[in-house]
Amino acid sequence: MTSMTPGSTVASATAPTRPRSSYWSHLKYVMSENPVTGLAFGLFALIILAALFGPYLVPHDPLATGVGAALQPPSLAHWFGTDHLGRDVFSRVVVATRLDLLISVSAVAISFVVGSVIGSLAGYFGGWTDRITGRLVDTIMAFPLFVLAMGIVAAAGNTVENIVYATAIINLPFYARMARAEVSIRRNVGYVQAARLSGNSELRVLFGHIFPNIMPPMMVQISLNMGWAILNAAGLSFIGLGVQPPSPEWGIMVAEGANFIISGEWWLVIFPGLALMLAVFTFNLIGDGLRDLVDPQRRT
Amino acid sequence: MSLALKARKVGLRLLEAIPTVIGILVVCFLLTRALPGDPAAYFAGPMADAESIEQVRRNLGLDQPLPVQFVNYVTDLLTGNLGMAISTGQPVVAELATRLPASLELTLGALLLSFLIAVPLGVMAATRPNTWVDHLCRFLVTAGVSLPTFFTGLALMYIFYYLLGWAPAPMGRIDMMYLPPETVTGFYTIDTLIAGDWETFRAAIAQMALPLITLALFTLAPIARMTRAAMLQTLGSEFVRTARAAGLNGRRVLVTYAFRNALLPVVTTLGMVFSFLLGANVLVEKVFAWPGIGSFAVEALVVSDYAAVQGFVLSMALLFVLLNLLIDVIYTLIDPRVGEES
Amino acid sequence: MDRRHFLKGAASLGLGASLLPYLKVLPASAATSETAVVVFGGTINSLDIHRSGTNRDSYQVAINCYDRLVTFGTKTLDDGSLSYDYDNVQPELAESWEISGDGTVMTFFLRKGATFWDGKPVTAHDVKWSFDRSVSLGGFPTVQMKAGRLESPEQFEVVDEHTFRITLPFSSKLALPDLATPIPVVINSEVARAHATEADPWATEYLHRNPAGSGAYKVARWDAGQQLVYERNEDWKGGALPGYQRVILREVPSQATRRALLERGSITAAHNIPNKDAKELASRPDIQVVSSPIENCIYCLCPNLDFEPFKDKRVRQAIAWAVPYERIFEQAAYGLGVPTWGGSKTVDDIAWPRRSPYSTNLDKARALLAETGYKDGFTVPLSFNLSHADWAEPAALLIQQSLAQIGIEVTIEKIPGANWRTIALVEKRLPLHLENFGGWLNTPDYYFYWAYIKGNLFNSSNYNNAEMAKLVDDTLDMAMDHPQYAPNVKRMIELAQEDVPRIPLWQPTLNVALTNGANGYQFWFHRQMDIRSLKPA
Amino acid sequence: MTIPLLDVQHLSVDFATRNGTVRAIDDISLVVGKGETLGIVGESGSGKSVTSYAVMRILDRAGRIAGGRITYGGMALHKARERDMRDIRGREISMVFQNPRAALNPIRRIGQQVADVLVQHSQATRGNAREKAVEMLRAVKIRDPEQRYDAYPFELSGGMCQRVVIAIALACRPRLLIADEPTTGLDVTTQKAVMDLIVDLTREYDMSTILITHDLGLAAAYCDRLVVMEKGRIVEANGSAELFHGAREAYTRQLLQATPRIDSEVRDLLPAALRATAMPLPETHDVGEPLLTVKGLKKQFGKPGADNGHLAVQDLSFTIREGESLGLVGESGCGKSTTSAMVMRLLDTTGGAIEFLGEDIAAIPAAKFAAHPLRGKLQMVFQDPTDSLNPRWSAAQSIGDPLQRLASHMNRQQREARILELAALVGLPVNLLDRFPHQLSGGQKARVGIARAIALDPRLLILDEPTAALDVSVQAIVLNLLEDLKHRLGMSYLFISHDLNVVRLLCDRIMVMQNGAIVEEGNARQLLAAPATDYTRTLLAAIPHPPQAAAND
Repeated sequence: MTSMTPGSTVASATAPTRPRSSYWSHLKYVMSENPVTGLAFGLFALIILAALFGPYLVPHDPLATGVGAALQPPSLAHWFGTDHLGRDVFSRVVVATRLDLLISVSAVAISFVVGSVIGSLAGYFGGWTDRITGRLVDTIMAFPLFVLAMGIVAAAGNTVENIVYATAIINLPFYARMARAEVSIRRNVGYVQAARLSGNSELRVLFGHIFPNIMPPMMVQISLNMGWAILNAAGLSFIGLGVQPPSPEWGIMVAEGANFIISGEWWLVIFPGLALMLAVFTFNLIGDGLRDLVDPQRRT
Repeated sequence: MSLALKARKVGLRLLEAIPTVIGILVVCFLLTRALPGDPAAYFAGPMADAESIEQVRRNLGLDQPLPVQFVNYVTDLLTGNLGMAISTGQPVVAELATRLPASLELTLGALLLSFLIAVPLGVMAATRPNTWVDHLCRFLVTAGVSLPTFFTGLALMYIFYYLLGWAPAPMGRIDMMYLPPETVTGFYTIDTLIAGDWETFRAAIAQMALPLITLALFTLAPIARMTRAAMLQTLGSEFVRTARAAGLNGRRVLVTYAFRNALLPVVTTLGMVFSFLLGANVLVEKVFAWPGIGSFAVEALVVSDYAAVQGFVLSMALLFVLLNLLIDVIYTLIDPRVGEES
Repeated sequence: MDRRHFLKGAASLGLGASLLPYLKVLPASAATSETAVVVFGGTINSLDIHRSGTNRDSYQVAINCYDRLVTFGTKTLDDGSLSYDYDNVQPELAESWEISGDGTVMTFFLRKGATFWDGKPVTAHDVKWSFDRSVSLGGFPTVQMKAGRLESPEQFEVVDEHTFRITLPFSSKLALPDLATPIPVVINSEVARAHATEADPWATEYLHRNPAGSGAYKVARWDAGQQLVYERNEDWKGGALPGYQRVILREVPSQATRRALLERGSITAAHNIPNKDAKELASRPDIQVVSSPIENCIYCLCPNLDFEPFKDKRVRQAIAWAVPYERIFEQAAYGLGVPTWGGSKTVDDIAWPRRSPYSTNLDKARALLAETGYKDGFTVPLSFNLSHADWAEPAALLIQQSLAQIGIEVTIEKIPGANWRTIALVEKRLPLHLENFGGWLNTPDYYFYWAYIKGNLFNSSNYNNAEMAKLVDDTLDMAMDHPQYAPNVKRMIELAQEDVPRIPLWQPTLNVALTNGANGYQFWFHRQMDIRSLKPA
Repeated sequence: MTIPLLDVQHLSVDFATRNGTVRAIDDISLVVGKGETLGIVGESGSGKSVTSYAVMRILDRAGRIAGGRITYGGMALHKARERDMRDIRGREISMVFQNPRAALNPIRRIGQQVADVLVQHSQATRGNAREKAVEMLRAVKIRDPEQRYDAYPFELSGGMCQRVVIAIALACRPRLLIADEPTTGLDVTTQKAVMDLIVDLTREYDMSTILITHDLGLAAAYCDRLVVMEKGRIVEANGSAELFHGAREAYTRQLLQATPRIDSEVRDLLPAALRATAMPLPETHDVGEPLLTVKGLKKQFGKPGADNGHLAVQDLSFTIREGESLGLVGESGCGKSTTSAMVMRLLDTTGGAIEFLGEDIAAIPAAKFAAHPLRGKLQMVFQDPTDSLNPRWSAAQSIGDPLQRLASHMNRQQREARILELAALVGLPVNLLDRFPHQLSGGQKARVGIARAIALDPRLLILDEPTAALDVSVQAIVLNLLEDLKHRLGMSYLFISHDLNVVRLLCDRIMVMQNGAIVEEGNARQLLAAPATDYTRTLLAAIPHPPQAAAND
């Protein structure tokens, strides 16, 4: 670089070379350094596969009662046993992936979009925008979040959509706060000033220049929240405000199965519980992994 | 230094909470009114006819228009009257007075336990990043947060009460052979100590153990994660390098220089963790028959018990304001910079 | 200090490893016979049954702490378990009674020497005040009193200190049994009056927290949402002195926790346990499970006649033929209860509940449906009360699957308990739903009155039949030995079976488990725990 | 030189990175004698700091000493146990770091931080630690040390913080002080004070010093001997004067060349090879009509009208003519950045007029100016080239952004063509246009920033410390590029800097600013040669003066 002549178009670049695939190599590096993250991405792929193809792969109709005798322990015919209506637990666990993923993905997507837009505006413009949204977010946060979700579902009726909305609302403050913080520290950095000089309108500066830069930390939050959204739906099911029967859903299966622990029908709770835990676990680990991936401190 | 400045900041902080509390009142009032079902019909009893339902409705003040109901509610609030919880037949204030300490004892206990376990775990992980210790810590705390609390609670109960018989029967705050201690703080553990009654203290602790562990397991992750991240940051900071270059010994660098600074972000996350805990409480209280405010709220919600739900939420809101204030005070104590920025 | 030993008896019940550390505070001879611990899943929200808002679980305070004029006797059922006897009215506070020839005047002679807890003798003034209260406060007590034709204070008259007279507008067979329900309790009117105010002339605020009765147990302690502690009234005159000196009623919301407590022997009894537990625990030697069929109660599938497909009788009959009764009974009721399907079409007696002529026959169902305009089926939501999910959910799923085979597509809807009353019973706007009505007073006409008469609360099917209405109206107050009684009831049953606005699934049971050798449990129509009859080993 | 105090022989340091092991220090040897001051000079990435960390054995987890010996007073430090090292650090060898604010524990009282070291090394007991720490604070010339003992770092200025760091380093009277860029980021007057303090104290305590710096001038002014490092190797080592007078290595000469001196011209900074191919600069150039006229500019922070409002800029007036370069010089906090932000219409004014091309642009709110036709005519080059590029945009996207926003008449092809043209103009190789900022070097990023600034043919370019974050050799090239562009495109410059030496290279006129007001203004040469005010004289005097250089072309 020091050999370049000002104004000359020819350049013999001894420039630092970062191949375009650096992101992938970085990913590989993070994975190799942190086997747990590698594992998490593997599990994630598995969950996605189950959600996409699960219903076509399972041995039994997850809704069909009496495909086996009721309350049979795991066997070759029914890998995860059968429940009190003689339904195949394995089929139900696998098929449930789709609904659970649907709930958490859509809930998180809504809260991300709404929350980050609100938060970004508050962080960027400050003043009254900030104060009003701040109060709004504080108000939501002042409720114990799970109780708020309960209230919303109880008031609006327990449909899948309402569970999604309730979960979205209680997750909203996290995105709003994070977006606000991340935007406000970038509000006057060099490239933002430069963007203003380039004739960008304020909104374009915010959503064209700043927003893409706050995505990495938001991604981490998204991943952590996915797991939490699933748990939240499960908790709602436990108190009877969850998904309607007979839809297979992990939370409701665990909630129903929980009552069978004492009577010894452990397979009713263990398998959906494991699936639930695995999914939440995966999302949490991915969150950590993404943090490593996007944390500039860890990028050499 | 600038005590006055800090006091002013605290005062401002209190003022800031007022609109939030008002917002909560409104949201909560509307939410409870949106609850489906007719509480009047529900409480009139299984054989009631239309007339008796109407009578119950009048008794409950539910025949008034919404704004009137709201004004009545707020007026009652200002006079310290939170109404009657229909589902338990007690004044909401009395319910809160007995149940809040039960929940708080559990929640704060769990927070403390979680803090005591998670912080060392986080520090341990941060001092050995990307070693097996780090991975193990991460794995353990993540596993903890990945389980629904009602599942963990039941599983623990199954193992430690049903199978092993180590834990006492999960029937509330204290074993039936003991009388609750004289109420001073409402926390059985503290009240028994004040009374000097060690056996009852032990009984209360034994009763609390399983729900505490259940809740703590759930909240290890956020605290441990934050501790690890904050410690990594302070350990990599320039002032820690300076301290090391000045030859300070390892403990002093770790504790006085790195840890105390790392504690700041950890303290700020406690508020959020507390919120999580209260939510988890709802489920755990149900499993362990814990007479707390969470189970009260669930029951009240299910039967559309307006007064109880509102009282519950209001107390929660105040609790949060107080808690956040407390966190701010703690923050002020450990961070001299607070209140100084222009 | 004794404070700690307050509940020592209770503790000794659960002398598991868990209690070993505390053994030293227990006297070696701590008797298990003194204190009983009963757990249940509900909550007690008032000690006053007349108060508006008092929930079902709280009725047991009225049963255990108050006396009525009369009570029902006890009978032993075929399986050896005990039950109240509807046909045998026994004295409680009233020593004896006379009923006038036309049946409209009932005179009760109070037991002399019966006192309230504070030592004050029970007088006819107390009875009058209490009865006035129950017909004046409105709400459920008033409705229940009305069922026995007890509607206004003018009907109640103090003859002298120990004689009390009730005048009925007309004779009714329901009047006397109605006096044995938990509602017409006798309250210490002096104590109550002392706490009455202008705004609260019936002392509801005071009695809500402070019972003032003459019953077998006093309330020693009430921690709302946690427990209720009963202490035996040693001076009780209403019957034989109860077996336990102290009974602790603990609220344990989680069903799994209750079962664990039961299996570990930490308690004396668990009230209203799920069928599954009842069935599984029945074989355990250390646990006695009593499953009593609930009289006059049937779990039903109700098609709502306000909705188009169900207006056609044949559609209702088709559904009745399509219900998988056996499987529901096995999987939703775990085989506990009394089957109510597969009976004969002819009605020979007036037994109720009884087997309906329907059983599972999909061909018949299809044929019936084919006759109607719904050959290709239709879509309908099937709703149930979330609080009844333990049996209703599996039943709903099985019905859903079975109806699918005759082309009826069913979607399932859970409705929270708070909404249920309004939607299902008050507004009656659920097209197809599961219902569980049972009448306290054990006569078939009483059941038909509530569940088959247009506008009545439990007729959630909106069934409206002039003949049925007339029959019920004629029969409700008719004595059971009246010659027209049996033919009328038979006709009601025939109509109910022909029109099937309610498709009976089975007659449920109330299950109670006892451990530690406790016995003497007795089933009551009110389905609450009468701890007076409980006895230690 | 007698027995060396510190003797480093064939030291190599490796760092484990994801791309495998990287050798950060490759076989270097150096000695420090008793009482001697050694300067280690090099540009970023030369390994100068790593050397000192290796000596202190405070390399981070990834780094390790791969070979060689470090002997201090007969002790083999490279293989000493951690416990022994702890006794040596602070007690025998101490270190002072750059960025003094970050180097102090933000939530611990400064006195305690000094006391910690004293207690650690048994120089004080709990009882008299305070007293001794106060003594030390006094030694580093902190006023009111008794009161300052209880102060927190955020309550002190950067210079004061650095004194505290020095107090910590010298508290136990070590025999060797390693000062790693101790004055980087400090104002030039503060720099002088801190350096003088270090020199005085080390002399007083009879200590040896290693001064690590990127600033050859500073090193030469304060050190007995210099070591020049590049890419982990020692390029040249010699006495300060000898090195200045007769650098043997090309790299050293290039470095010397690029360091602006009181008498250098902008072209002098370039290496000889480049200087030969550079376009000739006109001896004189004409200035035209007034382009920008600032009148009575004011800026108050805090609530308007409030008494406690801080007047950052007070009543500022100046004019820039077509083709003219005006320098604005002052120390941090003097209001120069506020001024530039207002002129640039990024910040609203409190009062005054800014006439640009005949229009009072101060009347247009900053938020609205983005869409104003004059926006493109008034552009800026930012201080930190890294910070001023959107990390997620490629170089071409960054350069094209103003075209897309403000040159609406251009279609896609025209924009592409213009981007290539601009890249050529600033000497940015075409193949780098697809790269993202983190894939570019500092110099390349600076070029991208300049290309973006000139994309719309601005008439006035504000240069806000455009080279402050760059190494001297890159600075030399960027300054020349700016000078070329000015002549080619006929722009006017407002050059803002703390460094009089650099401003002088590009500017015709210079304004010196202090506390929000202009203290002196005038022709660049004259102002430097004969400053009229004490403040300007202080600034000039604070610039380190290396031994008179004989190294010319």
